[in-house]
Amino acid sequence: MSFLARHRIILPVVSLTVLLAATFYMQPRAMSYFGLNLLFNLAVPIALATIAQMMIIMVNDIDLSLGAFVSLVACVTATILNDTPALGLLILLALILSYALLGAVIHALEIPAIVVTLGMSFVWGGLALFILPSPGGASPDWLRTLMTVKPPFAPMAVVASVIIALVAHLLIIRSGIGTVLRGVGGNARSVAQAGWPVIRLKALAYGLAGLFGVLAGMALVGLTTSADANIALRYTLLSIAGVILGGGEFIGGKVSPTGAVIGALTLTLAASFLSFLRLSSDWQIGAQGAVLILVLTARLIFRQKGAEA
Amino acid sequence: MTDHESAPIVSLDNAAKHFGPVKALDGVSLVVTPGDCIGLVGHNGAGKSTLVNLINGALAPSSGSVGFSGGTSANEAGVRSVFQELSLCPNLTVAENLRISHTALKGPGWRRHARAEILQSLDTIFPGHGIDPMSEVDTLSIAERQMVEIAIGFAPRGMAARLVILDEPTSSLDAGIADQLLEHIKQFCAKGGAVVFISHMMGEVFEVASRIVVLKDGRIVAERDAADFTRQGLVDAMGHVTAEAADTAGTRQEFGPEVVRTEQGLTARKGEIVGLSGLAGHGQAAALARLYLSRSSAFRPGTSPEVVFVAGDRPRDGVLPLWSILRNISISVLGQGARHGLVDRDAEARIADQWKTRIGIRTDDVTNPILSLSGGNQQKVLFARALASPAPVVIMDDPMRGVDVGTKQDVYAMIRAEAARGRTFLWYSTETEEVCQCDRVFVFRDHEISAELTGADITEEKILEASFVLEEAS
Amino acid sequence: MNILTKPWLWSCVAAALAYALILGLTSGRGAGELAYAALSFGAFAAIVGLGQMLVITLGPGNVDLSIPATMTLAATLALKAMGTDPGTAVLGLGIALAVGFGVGVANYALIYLLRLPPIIATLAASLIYQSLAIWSNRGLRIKPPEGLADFATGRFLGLPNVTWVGLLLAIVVWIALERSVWGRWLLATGQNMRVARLAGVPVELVRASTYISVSVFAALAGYLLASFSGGAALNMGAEYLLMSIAVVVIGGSSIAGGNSNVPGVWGAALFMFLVVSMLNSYGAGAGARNVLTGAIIIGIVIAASTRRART
Amino acid sequence: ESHASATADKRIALSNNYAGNSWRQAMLQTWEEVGEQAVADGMLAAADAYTTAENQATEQAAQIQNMILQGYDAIVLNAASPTALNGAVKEACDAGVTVVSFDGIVTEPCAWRIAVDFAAMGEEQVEYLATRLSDGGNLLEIRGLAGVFVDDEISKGIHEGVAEHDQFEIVGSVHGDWAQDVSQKAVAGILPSLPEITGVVTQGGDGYGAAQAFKAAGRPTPLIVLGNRQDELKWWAEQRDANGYETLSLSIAPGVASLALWVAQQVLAGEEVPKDLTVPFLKITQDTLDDALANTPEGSVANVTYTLDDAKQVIADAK
Ligand SMILES: Nc1ncnc2c1ncn2[C@@H]1O[C@H](COP(=O)(O)OP(=O)(O)OP(=O)(O)O)[C@@H](O)[C@H]1O
Ligand SMILES: Nc1ncnc2c1ncn2[C@@H]1O[C@H](COP(=O)(O)OP(=O)(O)OP(=O)(O)O)[C@@H](O)[C@H]1O
Ligand SMILES: [Mg+2]
Ligand SMILES: [Mg+2]
Repeated sequence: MSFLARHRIILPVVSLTVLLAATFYMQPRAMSYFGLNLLFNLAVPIALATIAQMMIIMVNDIDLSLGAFVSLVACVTATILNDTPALGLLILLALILSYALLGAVIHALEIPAIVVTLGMSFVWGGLALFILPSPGGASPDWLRTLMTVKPPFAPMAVVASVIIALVAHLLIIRSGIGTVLRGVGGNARSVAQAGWPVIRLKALAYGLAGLFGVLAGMALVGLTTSADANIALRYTLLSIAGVILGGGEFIGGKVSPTGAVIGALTLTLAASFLSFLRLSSDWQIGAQGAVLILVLTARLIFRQKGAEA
Repeated sequence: MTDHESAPIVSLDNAAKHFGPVKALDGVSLVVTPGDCIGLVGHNGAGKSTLVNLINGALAPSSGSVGFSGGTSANEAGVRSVFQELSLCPNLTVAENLRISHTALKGPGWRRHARAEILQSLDTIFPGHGIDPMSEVDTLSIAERQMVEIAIGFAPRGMAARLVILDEPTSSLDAGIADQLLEHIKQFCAKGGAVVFISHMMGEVFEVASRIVVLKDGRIVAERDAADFTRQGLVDAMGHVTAEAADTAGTRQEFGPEVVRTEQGLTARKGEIVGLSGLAGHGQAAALARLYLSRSSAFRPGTSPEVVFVAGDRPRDGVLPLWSILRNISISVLGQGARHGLVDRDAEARIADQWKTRIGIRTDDVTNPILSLSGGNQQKVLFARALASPAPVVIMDDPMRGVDVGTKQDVYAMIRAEAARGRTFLWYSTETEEVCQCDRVFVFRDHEISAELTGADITEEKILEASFVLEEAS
Repeated sequence: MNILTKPWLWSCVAAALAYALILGLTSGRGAGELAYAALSFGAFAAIVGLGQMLVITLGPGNVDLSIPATMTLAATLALKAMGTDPGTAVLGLGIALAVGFGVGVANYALIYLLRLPPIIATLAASLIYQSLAIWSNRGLRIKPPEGLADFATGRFLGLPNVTWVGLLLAIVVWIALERSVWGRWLLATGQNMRVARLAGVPVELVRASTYISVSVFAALAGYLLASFSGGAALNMGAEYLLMSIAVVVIGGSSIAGGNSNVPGVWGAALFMFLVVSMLNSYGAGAGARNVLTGAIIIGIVIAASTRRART
Repeated sequence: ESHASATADKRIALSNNYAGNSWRQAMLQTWEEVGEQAVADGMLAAADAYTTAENQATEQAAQIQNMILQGYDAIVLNAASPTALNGAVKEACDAGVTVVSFDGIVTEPCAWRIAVDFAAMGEEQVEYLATRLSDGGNLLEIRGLAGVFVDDEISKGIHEGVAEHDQFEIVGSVHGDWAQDVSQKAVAGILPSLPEITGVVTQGGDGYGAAQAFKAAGRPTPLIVLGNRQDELKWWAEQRDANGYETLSLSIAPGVASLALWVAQQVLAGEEVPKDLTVPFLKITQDTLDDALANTPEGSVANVTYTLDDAKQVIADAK
């Protein structure tokens, strides 16, 4: 077992560092408190969404509805939570519970998650359109304050990313229940044989995904100050890419919360790096794809090293 | 029934389990009391694993009852199972896997406790095991995984284990480690623990069992003290017409030209049966996998394949779980009978039926799902898959895992007959007894060949010597 | 085998139900018209869905997200080459199929050579294809040659020509999956690639051909759609991303095979068109339409799965 | 010309959130042409265009933040959302960057807005129909992309128009996502359940698809209000030549990007510019059809390029 294969976290860290160095070289102004915050603050909701997606991937499922869900949360936050906080909180709580219920249903009926979440993406999107047929709403003040706070030493975006990674790491990697949840992804049958109620574990994993999805939507509104029904649709694919970039795998319960957060930061940074390159507008979209491929190609080194062991 | 101070840990009363028309267990009554060491034997598909699953609660009996004295469930009663198909979480560390089984392990500091507990258990059963409790299970060899699973079975986990059921625990362990396990079982039973030990290796069963229970077609056909059985008597009770032990190798010496030569120095000639031996996990399986992959293409569909593979690690390397028995057998021969790229379905059915009878797959219909077969019968399907193919070189990665005695003799004979017809076999086995049937043996140590034995040199002592020599010297 | 256990049944039932509900509103008026429209538009979804089904059959993590970009790129290049000149339809078709082939090879190369997870590889590559389409024509909408447009919108024996193409492809895919050696190989690879490789299946050949097939199908759909709707647009494939996955899963796909869901893809393709038409006809707003569509999708899947479990 | 030298060292960036249709491509092209000319003339130091992959406010917000870092003096913006970019726009203003939004405008007070009265555009369609179809009748509405501001505004205008002219009734409404093929499909699906349709009100980019759907269903072609796409205009001309078909086409011109460029230049030059400017939408009638068709490239959108003088005129009108 090679060093690199054992420490999957190194790859995301190296990718982010290299990209950051290149960005600083292209745009020295980014190398400041102010610059780092601008580069990374929109990565905070993406990081939260990536953790949410990771919870689902951890139990061998995939969530195609996450982007629509985060959009719905953003719409609720910018309208109901802002106008009548108590009702808003209640609705957000209900959304988390419905995610947990989804997990239980998927397990009980043995239907593929990809199907159910695909259906749910229509449902969440439709509900968001009900709440906010056209863009608008406003961020609750406390949320805006929270997302624009200026902590000493490091900007909010960096501090928040570290906190998210830490909390998720403690929850999933260190805690006992997190270990069991990863076990469900590794071998659900043996977890069941040991006497765990797998249906409840699945509900818990989905519930956690719902929780982080809600946090993502709220953080997003805190940054953008308002919402619309399509605001976070891209998060579905971004979050999947973030999990994989962070060293996670689609099956087998192999995930890394720290890696996922770094993956989300890398994706955000990659887009910025490209705009600093000032490509012709024909190729700007394609270049995003090229960077994504380039960053992931680094995995090859790890794979080959790993395969030898 | 039993004396008063040792109430039965578990008692089955006329318990039966039916899968549709299949009577996997057909009314079994069995009582396990503290200190019992029961050897459970029977042909492939006799119902042994089903019995285990009834006891540990994974399956509910179709009729009859399963009762525990120390609680309402197996878990509460201190009943532990080590399953035939490996059932660890490969993505977790060894210690974390203990956490999965030890549902009560909670609170801060659990990692330290888990680590200590599994290490303690491993040290007790397998002294000198060399397994790091912080390493992830998928980085371990199959033998190491088996050891971890056994260690978890015997670990205290909050309350001492009272009954440990071991379903073919030695099938992927080499002789030395298997001996350590047998030693531990004896001590465990001597201290008042109970064990149900399932194995197709009669030697092991006689060594540990105080009582032997013979299952045949879902019924108990014999239950006596081990001392009351003879080896032949036991095999007879299992109901197998043992093929008369064909006269072993050593007589045939004419082999064809060399057909295999690897960088490592592994060679084989046409018509030869070449054994790979040594301690488990010393690179034999990897050497075979490399050989197979280098001789077959992932891109070119060979009309006449050079090599075929018989897997021992069924879920990982062998079984296509969603398919029927028929499709699992025919996958390696599809290319041959095909016309215009379409499968010849009649020929396919013919081949499957033919192999069902030839190798004795216990099922009434080859269109049944493969997972409805017992472990040993699934293994037979993999044999059929390989032998049905015309490939001249057959690579076998510990293929007798969980195959019953009678079938083993049949397969040995079949292998010898095929070899006589000019096929070459490369055969890795954890059982020295099997390796000794080969024409030539390569012993592996630390991923290298440490000895090449032929003819009369192929003995258990020589193999052990070559497996260990460096460790003793250093 | 009991017909009720066929997983594809439910998408067909749902499609029929939606059809009946629309006709209920018009008391039977426009039945032929509606069926004709459903068969025309369903054909495009069915064609891309058949390709996506093959990819999904390859096992967890396999899905092609570059379908929309492939449709756009193939259609753009084909229509540009034809430039409304009569008699160039075959040239255009050739170009579209070549683009599909090239895209498939590129996707597979990323997956095989760089070991990228297919979801990410096809997603990233699709951005490049999109750029290529923009660069090649800057979004100008060129009309198809008249003969081609007439073919794409025309009918034969009462059915739309595009439906015939879709049905033909469905039969080809059905034979490939149910009867051919390649189909067996595909199903084996989907269950466990390592096992398939050790059983002598040329797994990489299977994966390559599958990724090429889906791209070729997408390119064909793009070519037909552009001819059908009067030109290629940069966003013409956008709705086929979710659609291609939806028709596969609603169609009752399970990767086991031997229980083919090719009819399910067609049923689901018709359903996806009819359900939107039904909700539009009943005057549902965008919000209600989405919620109901999602709920019905989940309902179908649950119905199909519990039926299967009970037997 | 004194202002020209005042902005000779100024750099302007275009932030565009979508490139996936011919309208946006025409917009980018106009920007490129006018921007290059301005740089060549020494009016500006740079006029760069940036595009994000999907129509998403979050990515555009990140893009604006990058532009702040890159030190642009002004950002010209076609926004994915009128409100969701306000956070980023505020940050730009605070960093001393001039922000001019057009087409998709932002509500943040520190930014300039070059707005099109989309509601009026919807209302005008119904008014035109009222002049043509005095008996009124059933209308089919084709909307754009659900949840987007422009869609909501135009639809609101249409419904106001219908409220005023009560001889009309909207009997069906579908979302065509501003794409011909999607509209064609949506219309084909709803047509069988609709009574006779006399008029179709649209949002641009969807009229040709609607016409195709009517033709395929074998229904008489109603009066379809068009949206300035070349294929629509060409179809119109063909219909006119064949049977005297008469209609109206209206949409916002993609060249409004050039107007925004000049407005930004004027702000940078220190001119006093009101925060809210309006541009008229581009209307094509039966009389101007041939001209428009002649000036529009094959497969593109009818366009107008604005000059610095046009911009000054628009500013003066607003004062
Ligand atoms: N899920 C199932 N569905 C149908 N039949 C089953 C199922 N599980 C087991 N059987 C059948 O029950 C019988 C007993 O199987 P079991 O696994 O108990 O055998 P075993 O004695 O453990 O054999 P082996 O030594 O090969 O492991 C077999 O005939 C098997 O085919
Ligand atoms: N054998 C070992 N190999 C590697 N690291 C070890 C080992 N033993 C302890 N550590 C490290 O020592 C530290 C303390 O670990 P330990 O799990 O004992 O703390 P704990 O208080 O039980 O944790 P928790 O609060 O999560 O339950 C951890 O960082 C752990 O990774
Ligand atoms: Mg068994
Ligand atoms: Mg600890």
